[in-house]
Amino acid sequence: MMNDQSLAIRKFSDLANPTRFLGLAERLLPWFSGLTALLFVVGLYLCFTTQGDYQQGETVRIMYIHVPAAWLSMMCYTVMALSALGTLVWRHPLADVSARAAAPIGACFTLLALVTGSLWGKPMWGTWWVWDARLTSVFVLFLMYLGLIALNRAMDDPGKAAKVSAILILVGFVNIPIIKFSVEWWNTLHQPASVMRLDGPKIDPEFLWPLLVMALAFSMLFFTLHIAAMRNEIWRRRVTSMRRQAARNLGMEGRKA
Amino acid sequence: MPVKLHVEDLAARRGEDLIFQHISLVLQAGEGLVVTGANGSGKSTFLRVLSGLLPVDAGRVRLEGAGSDNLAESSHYLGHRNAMKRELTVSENLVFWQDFMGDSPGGRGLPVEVAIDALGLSGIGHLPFGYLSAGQQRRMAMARLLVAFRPVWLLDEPTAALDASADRMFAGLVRGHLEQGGIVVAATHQPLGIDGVRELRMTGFAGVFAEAGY
Amino acid sequence: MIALFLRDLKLSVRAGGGALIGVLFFMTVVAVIPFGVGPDLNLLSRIGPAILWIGALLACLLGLDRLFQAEREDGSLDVMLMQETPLVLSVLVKCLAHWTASGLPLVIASPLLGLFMNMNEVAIGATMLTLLVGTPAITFIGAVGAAVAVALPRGGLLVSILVLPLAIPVLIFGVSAAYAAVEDPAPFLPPFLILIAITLFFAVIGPLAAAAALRSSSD
Amino acid sequence: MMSHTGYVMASYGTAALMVAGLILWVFADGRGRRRELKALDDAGIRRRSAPTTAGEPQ
Repeated sequence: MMNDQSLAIRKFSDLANPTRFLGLAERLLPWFSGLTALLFVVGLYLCFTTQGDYQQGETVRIMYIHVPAAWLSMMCYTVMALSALGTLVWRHPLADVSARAAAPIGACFTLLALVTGSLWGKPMWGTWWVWDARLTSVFVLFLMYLGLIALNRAMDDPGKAAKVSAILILVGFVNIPIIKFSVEWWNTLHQPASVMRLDGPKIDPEFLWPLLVMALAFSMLFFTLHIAAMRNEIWRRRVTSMRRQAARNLGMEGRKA
Repeated sequence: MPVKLHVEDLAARRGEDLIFQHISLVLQAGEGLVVTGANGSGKSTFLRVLSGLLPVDAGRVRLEGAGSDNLAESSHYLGHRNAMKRELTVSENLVFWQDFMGDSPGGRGLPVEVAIDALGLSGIGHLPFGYLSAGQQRRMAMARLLVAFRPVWLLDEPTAALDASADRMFAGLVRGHLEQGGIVVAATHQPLGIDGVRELRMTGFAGVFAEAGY
Repeated sequence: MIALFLRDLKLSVRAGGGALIGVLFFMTVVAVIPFGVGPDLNLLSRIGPAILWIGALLACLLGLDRLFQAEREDGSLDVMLMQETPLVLSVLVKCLAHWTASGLPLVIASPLLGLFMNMNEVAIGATMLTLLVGTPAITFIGAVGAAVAVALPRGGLLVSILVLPLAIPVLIFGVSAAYAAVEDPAPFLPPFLILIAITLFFAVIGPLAAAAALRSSSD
Repeated sequence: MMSHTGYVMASYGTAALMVAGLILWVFADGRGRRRELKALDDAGIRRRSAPTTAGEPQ
């Protein structure tokens, strides 16, 4: 997955001019969507051909959706934090576009992680919602996503809004470890992080392959949607600036005539 | 060391609209500049960029001869709003601004009572600011310029709510400040009633400015 | 700086000030709970600290969006932005003034409300102590929300939505410290020290982020 | 209660639904903006080549 990350970094930094970004987006999107579709086909095939877990039975397959979605919600917020740095530190004109485009996508993935988490919890722990550490932190992250989307929608002038929402993204980003630590401290029922363990994944390779492929599929999906959403945002800003230009032209004619 | 204000090829932008560009001028100590132009031609933007409240799109603003070369720290900004609290009395407001702002090197602010008398409002220092009329409130906002010393005054339509006598009084204040070697930049429609003042006419939207002679 | 602190204190005590409203809101919220939960005394005493904490959190958030809005509307914010004294310091002083005006009264009122919730002396003392240490953190976090709300045309209520997720750790450690004092096995010190750590952490992050937000949203 | 496979189907179903919804929303948003831009172009509004938003949309 590392190569996607580096592509994202390189793609942002040398594309100060939106037009070149649009050009690249037009060329990249077909490839990205093709690759995403392929990965999903392979992933889903793998999910359903491996035999179920001896103890949880079929429900382990839900993990192949739940875990990648949770990873994606974290990755998306990291991309937004990077964009926030782009706006504040490097004053990159596309950074705010990227943060504003990524927020709704991140919110959807977080919601997906919550829904599949509770669907997985019902057969395993008997209740739809369990206030366990990991689920609660993801829920708080979901609240922060909604807050950011609400903030982006509340501000009409994109220029001014960019810096302010970037500051809030960074303050939120700094808080994620605190929230995670405090919620974890508060109550932990969720099984310890089986995949992210430092000494390598604890679960045996049988489950690992579908998980990683699905994670790659989800990441590619995110990047495809993110580029497309950024393209839309650039167009939306062009439309508003052209409309304001039209209004001013009328003003000019008024004064000259 | 007399203060000198340098504006080098200044340009400012609000949102996506370029308001003005290529403005360059130098103001010696004791010189005043009146910024004129139609509404929305960028007068307020020019003053707010000088006072550091708006980011500079291009070019630079520099002040020589005052403590620090940051213009904002050694200048007063008097905007459309009076920066006074309605619940506090006039003297409480002025005492606060005197303590909070302190004096720039090279001068001392007047005591609050003297400043109030200078504005012709002696005796109503104890009234809450909210009770005063618009004209009186505007004069009190000007008293803030006197209680703390700043070599540069940036005034955005200072005489907006003032009557004729207040205009003359204000012109006297500005003349006094200039004689002490201060610099005044005022955006205004009516003439300030001060002779020997340079004029900068803003021609509005990204139009190149035309600096009128004396 | 002292001048700013005293002026803000005077302002919040004067007629339009927000200090009184915060305490009244705190009392009404806590007084209403028994009517909903029912007069079962030992239940009330069990959930007492939590109710006091939640009430204090909401009361603190209530007065926050006016923290910078008033300054911006009357133009004082412009003058503050221009001063040599760094804006972060002025924001820190304003937060402290706001906390003294509306946070401290909550701490002082909490024992009285503790009696409503039939809490014993140890619980009341612990809740008061944790509130004393925890409410500044809420003010500091809220300062970021208030600074952002200044830039919002219709901002006000959005502050609470933005700030609540960030204030959750404060609530968690505040309440768990208050409970730890009552039930013996649970240690009181760890959550209490973490709460202090969080407050100090936000004492730095809050004013920094708020000052940056204020400076970037001035127009 | 629902059998285990029921939950699996439910979660894959919601996942498919949400992913499809996301793709649809992005696609529809794109087409809407393209239509608006074309309308503005037809109305003859030429964008002054401001440095940051220069160039014509593809």
